[in-house]
Amino acid sequence: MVEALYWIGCGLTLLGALLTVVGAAGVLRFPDVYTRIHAASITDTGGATLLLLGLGLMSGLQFATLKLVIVWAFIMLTSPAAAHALANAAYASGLTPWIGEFRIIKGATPDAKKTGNAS
Amino acid sequence: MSGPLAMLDVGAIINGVLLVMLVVLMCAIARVRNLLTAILLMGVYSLVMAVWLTVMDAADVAFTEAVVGAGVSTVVLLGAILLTRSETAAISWKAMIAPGLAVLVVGGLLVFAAQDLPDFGDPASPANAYVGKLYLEMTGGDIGAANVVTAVLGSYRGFDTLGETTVIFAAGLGVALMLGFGERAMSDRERGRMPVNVSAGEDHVVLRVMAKLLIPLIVLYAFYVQFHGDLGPGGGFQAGVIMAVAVILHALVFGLDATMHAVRPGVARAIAALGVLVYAGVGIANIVHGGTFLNYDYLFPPGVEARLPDAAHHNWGQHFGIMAIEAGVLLTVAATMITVFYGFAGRSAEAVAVVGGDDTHGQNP
Amino acid sequence: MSFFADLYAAPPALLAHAAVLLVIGPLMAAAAAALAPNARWAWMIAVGGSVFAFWMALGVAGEVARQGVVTYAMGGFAPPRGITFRIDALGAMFALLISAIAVAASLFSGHSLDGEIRPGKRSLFQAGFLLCQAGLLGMSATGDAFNAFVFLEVSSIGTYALIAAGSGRDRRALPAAFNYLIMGTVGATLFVTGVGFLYAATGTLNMADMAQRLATLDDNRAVQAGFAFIVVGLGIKAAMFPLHGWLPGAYAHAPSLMAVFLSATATKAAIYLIVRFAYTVFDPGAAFVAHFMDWIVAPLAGTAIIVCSLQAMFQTELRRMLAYSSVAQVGYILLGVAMGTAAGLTGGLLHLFNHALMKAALFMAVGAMALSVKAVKLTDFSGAARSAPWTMAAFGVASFSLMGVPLTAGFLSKWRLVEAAIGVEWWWAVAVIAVSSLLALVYVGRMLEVMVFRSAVAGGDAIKEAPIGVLIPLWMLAMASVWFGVDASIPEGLARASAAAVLGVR
Amino acid sequence: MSFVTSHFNYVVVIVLMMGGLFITFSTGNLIKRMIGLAIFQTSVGVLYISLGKVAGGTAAITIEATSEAGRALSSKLDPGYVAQYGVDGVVYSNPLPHVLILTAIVVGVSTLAVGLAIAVRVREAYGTVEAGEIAAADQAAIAQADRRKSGGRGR
Repeated sequence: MVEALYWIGCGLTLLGALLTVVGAAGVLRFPDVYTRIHAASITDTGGATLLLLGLGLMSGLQFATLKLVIVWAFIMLTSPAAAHALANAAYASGLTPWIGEFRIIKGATPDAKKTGNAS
Repeated sequence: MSGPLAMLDVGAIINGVLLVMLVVLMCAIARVRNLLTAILLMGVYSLVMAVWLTVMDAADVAFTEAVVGAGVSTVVLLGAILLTRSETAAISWKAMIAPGLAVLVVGGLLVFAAQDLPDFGDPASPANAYVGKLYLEMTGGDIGAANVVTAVLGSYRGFDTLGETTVIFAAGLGVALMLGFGERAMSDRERGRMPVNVSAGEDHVVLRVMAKLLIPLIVLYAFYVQFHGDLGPGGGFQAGVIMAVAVILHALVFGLDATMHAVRPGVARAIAALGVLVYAGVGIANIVHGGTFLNYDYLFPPGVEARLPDAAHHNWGQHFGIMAIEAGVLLTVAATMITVFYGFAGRSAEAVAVVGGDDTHGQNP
Repeated sequence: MSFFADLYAAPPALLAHAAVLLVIGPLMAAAAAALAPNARWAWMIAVGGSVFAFWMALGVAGEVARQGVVTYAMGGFAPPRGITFRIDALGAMFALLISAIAVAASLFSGHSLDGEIRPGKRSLFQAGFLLCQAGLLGMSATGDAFNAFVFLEVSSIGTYALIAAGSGRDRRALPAAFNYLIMGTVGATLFVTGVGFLYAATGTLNMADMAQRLATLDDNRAVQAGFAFIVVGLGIKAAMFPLHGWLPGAYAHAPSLMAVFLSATATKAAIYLIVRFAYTVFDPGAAFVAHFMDWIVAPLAGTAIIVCSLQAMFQTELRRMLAYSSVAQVGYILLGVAMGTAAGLTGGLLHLFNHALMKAALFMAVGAMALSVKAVKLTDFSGAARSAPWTMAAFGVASFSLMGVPLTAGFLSKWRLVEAAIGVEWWWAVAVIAVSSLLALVYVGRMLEVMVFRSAVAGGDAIKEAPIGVLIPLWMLAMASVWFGVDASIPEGLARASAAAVLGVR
Repeated sequence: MSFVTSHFNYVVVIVLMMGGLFITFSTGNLIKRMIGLAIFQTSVGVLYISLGKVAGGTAAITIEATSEAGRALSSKLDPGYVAQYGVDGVVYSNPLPHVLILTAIVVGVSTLAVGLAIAVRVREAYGTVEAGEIAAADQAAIAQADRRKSGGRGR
């Protein structure tokens, strides 16, 4: 049982690491700030959750597991807030979201500022 | 070289990868001309460095590097480019020749020296076999702290740490002397102008809620780090920086003005000086009670320590002595970091536009 | 040294801890000054801290004269584990010099800050000055290599900002201070790299312990490179030619208090550490030490004397002139140090002592004259002799000493250097000293000619006499330059004892 | 283990130190210079910490050799190695360089803060943080002052 949990933990850790790499690729490859923030927050939430879950399963139930839970709780609190702040700052400084094909299909006005202002 | 060092292999690979990342980051920092990019890369550099330090078993140093290098340094650097400009001028090839030669001389000397440096991880090298091992063997009896780094930092080399605290204090003095305590931001407010570089977000509900939730937790964590230093990584320095981060977060979300009314610049300055006095005062107390400077065995007046519970097994003097000086370090570091932040953040953009500083009487040479 | 042995300095209970109180006194005074309610209080605390440090330095010097070496174990831990203060005659000499200059400088600061620093920042300034003093005293007292680095930084970090605070008078203080910060930090980092190499080779940081272990490690390349790193790193701090680029700007534009104090002590403390490492930590018999001294330090020192004396001649600003002269004088001192003989070291240290006194007096006189009028260029000072005779007379006395006129301290130490150079048959050094004395005659003559014989620029404000609070420390320093030229038993005794302690340590 | 792998850390120290120094000296931008200086200073940390690493060692926080963690550590090591280089049955890395570098990091951030504060004031006084432009401004100011003075004499 313990052995099985250990290996499941290993698998989850690996999956988390994979998601982190995917997120990093997204940060590098995505076209503008907002999409990149989106990719980065995948790393923060999805990647970190899987990693921490995997580590918790690997270590078994002990004091360190509690610390992992607390770490997870903090990441859940802070990283969306940080992503929000980043996006907000980008928006406030006048960066318009890149919306690509969407604009052409809908035939919307080319005034990107207006379309971007969804909120 | 087989045998013990074979065990190193996985660690050696991680070590190598992280070090190569450091070199790559350094090259990137050298190449970019945009200062904002350079500063963010510097933050990444510090984080990679912190991870590498953890691999090297230097948990305390890694902690410090993470909070200082990736945290405070980045904040200070960002504060500085807000007040200056964000693109460096191009460098001509000619301007690189003299520095290049100087660097090559230093590099040559380093290569020369590296040939006779001990193998990496060698447990029998003089560095690892002599005084360092002595500390590991004697901390249990001399001081009784589980974290040997804290024992060395607080007691064996406590005088260095006093010097370190003084350096921080001096830096606070220096920044305050150069940039003031942010009083300009306060007077701007009185004149009805807000400093531009403070995002007092009235509408940032998410951030305000998060900050209200986090600030008490950050302070709590700072205290945990402070008092856990005996047993694990941590201590006054890291705790002080974390404490200051709580205040900086408050300023970023609720506005510098509100923070300056909560933690007055004059109070921060006084606390910084007080921390140094606490540290040195502990040393003087030991002298008064018949020991030498910073000899915590004489922290209590003669006879008092024996009456403390379980005195035979606990080295109460050392224990409380380290705790007291760490408190001094906490006060100075936290207050200085806050002072430094006030100095940079309180320098409003209007000040930048006016050529000439506040105590410039005239500027022709 | 017998002078200090017979001196009753302090009660024994205090004397036992004098070595550490010497450093902790100004350090705690710095914190207290930062807490002071106003500039007046801060000034009194600064004077009090400096006088206390001088008192403790006298006590330490007495103990050294009686026992030879004073050791003090911080935290009660025996040397390889704990940090130890180890003060011999050399350390005692520097502690005395630094704290004596600090007393004069702190008295001077009562007036000098008035026109330079805003009242609200004066207490911070005094705190920084005291920290710098504590750091320099710590450098001269410590027996631990890494602790020396910590004190080097204690003395430097605040100082950078204090120099930059000269921007109230002249904005060029800012880039000069920044330049000093870069160079100083590079120097300190090179120093700590060198210490790291020594640590790698010996496993200890205690200087005495290190010296014992280094005696068998002459062939270790890390040790040899460590020596180069330490001397070059400290050489930057000591303004060793050609690493002196930061000095003229920093001294010329710093607030006059810092110009007085730094010119007399900061480079000197770095030279102290060079002597300490080269002759007591490293094996002085090792070929690489002797070669480095003979083939790198000595020729550079000779070049510094000539080149910087020439540069001093062509400066148009008075304080920049004095700053270039300082680099040249560092050359004299290092020349003596590089000879490696007792006579050479005595001459070098004696010149260091005398130069500290006269340069402090010169910068103080210039600062005093610039109190009333914004005078920067040499021509701004014309006619000073008529309108400010007392200040000018002190300037004249100190500048005679700088030139090396007989019956002044400067003459004696140059003479000792010449004797030592003849002793090791460095004829080129004798020639260099002779030529540079002529050059000094020219640039000092130029200063005096403008100040004494030219009348004040029409329309400009006349330079006023300095207040009595400035004249007292100024004349103390100027009279010391004369007194130690006539009866040099105290400084020469100190220098001889230091050279003996350094070279006879093994 | 070959010489290159056993000295790889020192190679990195050399590269970082040279790179940091080069950034510091080659650029004219004061902020960039401070960044270079910070890299230069951290490279010394890499040197010291590399010196203090002990193969198979753990962080210098005392643990019982008989505890689970202690047994897990020594199970990977040769008993003779543990007996020779361990303390009470556990091999630790050297704590002394850690303490020294902790101090050095603090010194580094202090230098950074003061240096940047001065750079900000330079920007306020000169309107630029490029060393070349600052020097040019100084020279222009001197020339202007000279001209004003000679002009004054001419009148």
